[in-house]
Amino acid sequence: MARFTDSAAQAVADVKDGATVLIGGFGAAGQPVELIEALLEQGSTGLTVVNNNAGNGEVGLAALIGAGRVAKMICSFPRQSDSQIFDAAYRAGKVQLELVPQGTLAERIRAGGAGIGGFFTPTGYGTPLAEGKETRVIDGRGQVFESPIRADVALVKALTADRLGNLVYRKTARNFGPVMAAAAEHAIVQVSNVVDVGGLDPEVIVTPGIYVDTVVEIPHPSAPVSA
Amino acid sequence: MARFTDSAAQAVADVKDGATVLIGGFGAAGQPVELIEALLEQGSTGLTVVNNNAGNGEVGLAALIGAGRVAKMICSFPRQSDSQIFDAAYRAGKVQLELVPQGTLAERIRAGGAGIGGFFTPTGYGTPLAEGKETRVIDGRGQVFESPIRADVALVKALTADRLGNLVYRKTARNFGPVMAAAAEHAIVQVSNVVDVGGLDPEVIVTPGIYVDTVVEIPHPSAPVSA
Amino acid sequence: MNSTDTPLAKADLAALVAGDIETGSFVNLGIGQPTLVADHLTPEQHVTLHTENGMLGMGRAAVGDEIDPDLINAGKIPVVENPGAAYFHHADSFAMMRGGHLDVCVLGAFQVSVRGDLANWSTGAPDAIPAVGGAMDLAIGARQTWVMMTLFGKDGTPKIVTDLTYPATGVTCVSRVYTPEAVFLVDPETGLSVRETHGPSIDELSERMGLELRPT
Amino acid sequence: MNSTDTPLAKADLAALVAGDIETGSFVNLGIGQPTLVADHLTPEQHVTLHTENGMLGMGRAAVGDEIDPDLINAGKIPVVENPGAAYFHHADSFAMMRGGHLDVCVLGAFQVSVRGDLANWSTGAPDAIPAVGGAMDLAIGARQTWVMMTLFGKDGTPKIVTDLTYPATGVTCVSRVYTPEAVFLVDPETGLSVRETHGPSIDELSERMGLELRPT
Repeated sequence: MARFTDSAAQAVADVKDGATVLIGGFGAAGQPVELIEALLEQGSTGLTVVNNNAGNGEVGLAALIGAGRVAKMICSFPRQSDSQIFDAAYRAGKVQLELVPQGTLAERIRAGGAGIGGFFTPTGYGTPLAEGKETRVIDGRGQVFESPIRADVALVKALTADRLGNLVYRKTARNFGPVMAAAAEHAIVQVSNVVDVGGLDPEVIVTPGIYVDTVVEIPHPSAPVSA
Repeated sequence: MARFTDSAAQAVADVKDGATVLIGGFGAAGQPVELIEALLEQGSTGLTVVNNNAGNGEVGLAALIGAGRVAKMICSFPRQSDSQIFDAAYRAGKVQLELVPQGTLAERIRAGGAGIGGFFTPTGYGTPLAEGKETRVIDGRGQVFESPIRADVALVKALTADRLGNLVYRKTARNFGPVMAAAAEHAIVQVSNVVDVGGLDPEVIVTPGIYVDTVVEIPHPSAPVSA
Repeated sequence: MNSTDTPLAKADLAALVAGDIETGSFVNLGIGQPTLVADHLTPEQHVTLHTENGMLGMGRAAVGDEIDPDLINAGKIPVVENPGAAYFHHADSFAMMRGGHLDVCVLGAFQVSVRGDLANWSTGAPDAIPAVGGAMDLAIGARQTWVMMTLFGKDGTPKIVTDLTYPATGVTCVSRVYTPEAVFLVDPETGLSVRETHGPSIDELSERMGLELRPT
Repeated sequence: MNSTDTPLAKADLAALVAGDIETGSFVNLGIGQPTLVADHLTPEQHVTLHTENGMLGMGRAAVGDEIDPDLINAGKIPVVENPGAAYFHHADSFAMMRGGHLDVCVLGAFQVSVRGDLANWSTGAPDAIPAVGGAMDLAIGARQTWVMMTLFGKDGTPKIVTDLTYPATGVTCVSRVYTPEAVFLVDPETGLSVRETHGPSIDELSERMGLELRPT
């Protein structure tokens, strides 16, 4: 059952060294800025971080990488115009990279939460990203075997939670949030507001509270990093 | 782009002999009664039908089976107290049965719509339903390989469509509808009402119109068969 | 070890199961005897019920005007919606199940093996039309699968066995077996043990069941 | 065969692509040059744009007060929402793509092979940090994958090739290539052909590209 706090620091207090951490967001939208900052303060290290990107600018995930806390990134698009911190850490051999096509990344996380042992996808067949992976031709189409991603922790941003932890999101800020919350042992969600039980229509809940462990109310989240 | 009609007969007019037809509903909830009746009238034969059950009583899917129009059922729970029509047809060798665990059935249909070539699931491992199937131990857990289900046609019942075919459902009548609409070449949906574009909140749409081919407005659907 | 002098009545067994469910749990109650457990859950337990046809926050059976054909449980019985409920489609519902997000699933059974193998979907009768429903998904999905059943068949045959004779629903999936005469725990390492008895002693049970039994 | 005397300007090429999209299509426009296509779609075409970060019914770029950090496209540019839009999560969005539900995806490219293999994610430079994003999903997902690109690199090297020299994004996935000088069709059976030219003749193109070319 979801716990509630107004302290991002308290929400991330139990993240262990070596943990796998799913971080939601695509660009600015859905980026759990306060939770990432709290994780930076918290000090755990040797993390495997799963995010679409690998940080940009100097704050948030980039700062986490810059502080030497990330041993491995699993992402689809690390290289950006302002990904200099990841770029430097990667070139210096300080962080490993597992590059995954974006849709395969989303599906692997979905499989993790859904108890699927692995799946075949046509994405990446015949490309360098299929090298070393099992492939199979199914119904005339080349396919690549991909494994689920599960994690110890997810950091997700949603719009509203009710007191059972049911969540709704806002526009394209939904992105990876629902699949990440489901794929983590401990899903930590920052929301702009919390409503009473019954305050969300059961037909419109996107993430049922069963997937949510900790909710942090942050009424006015920071303007997120822009890309 | 979705076409609109108020004729269930017109909606199902193009179903071909030998087609695979997904039929939504779990018990009474979400059962597209008028569409099934129209398919019965329409006359196509040699059908493979995918539904959670295999008909009950004397009407709807049971009547379709009774009329000798179904060559094969793919379902999880054919045997019920009032499944006498299927039972007789099956015992007489007139209809084939592919029995699939309910969650595997839903996931196979989901895979069909999602372009997944197949997946491993722990469901059914070590049971008679895994016989003849590829199995694999993944992370210490026995798993069974399952293939996607795609279909020519889906018959689905939803609550409301907008003029782009975006759908919302009602309570547990949602059940198989969203995955079936996505897994069919031609998704035919009966709804209780149609609203203008903009009449559904973009945050609450369950089935985007991209999955919907034909919408039939049936303002007062029949009381469905009860189980 | 808890104990009573006589085997538990159905309602008492359901109350025992209900009392063992931890506060705040998410639970699926299988069709049949397990549905009785719901009657014994207290509001203070904050237990959320899942029904695999696409709902969390399932309430009690609907009566009178509450009956709504669009709101049913996995047994196709009309139910009501509790505050804070959520609806989702069938694939999402079984993803929730298969992904290990439910704390407990309580099922009926024909047989359970000493290793926790479960048989509850088919008697294997040669002329039977097979039907599995969600049984195999439920058996392996929850963090804990508990069985509620009579310990002996009508002919006195024990239903906890060394090896299943009925077709399996799932292997090494059951962690507890609640019966009128005793509650059994199944540990993946150490096997079957008896947590409590009601009526017969462990020695008596051992003899009737033809199994070596030990207390937990 | 349609033809003009000179190669098409970028805007004219985008208009040509837009005009080829059938009424009522669902379309994904890749980052870069393909985004120009949106400017040439007419309301009468009823084209619905998909953005893989979770939206159907994406509108034009947002300006001024319309800018909302929660409403961006795959290029991370703020956009507006068209009436009838729908939001969904990333796995559902790529399921929509991978499942073949989009009619057309228009992508930029480094190279396309005569069999429709696509290279658009990596130049294979040894010191480059690899990044793929949604390129591989987009390449193989839509019913038709169209490429918009210059036909020749800055050094004059043709970008339609017998075999890719850059790392592949997808194999046998491209069905059309729109370039300023010509529109090429790629048929899985019969291979590459020229639908129309703008400027050079087929023979001239054939010579510059070092490929046997034929009209469609």
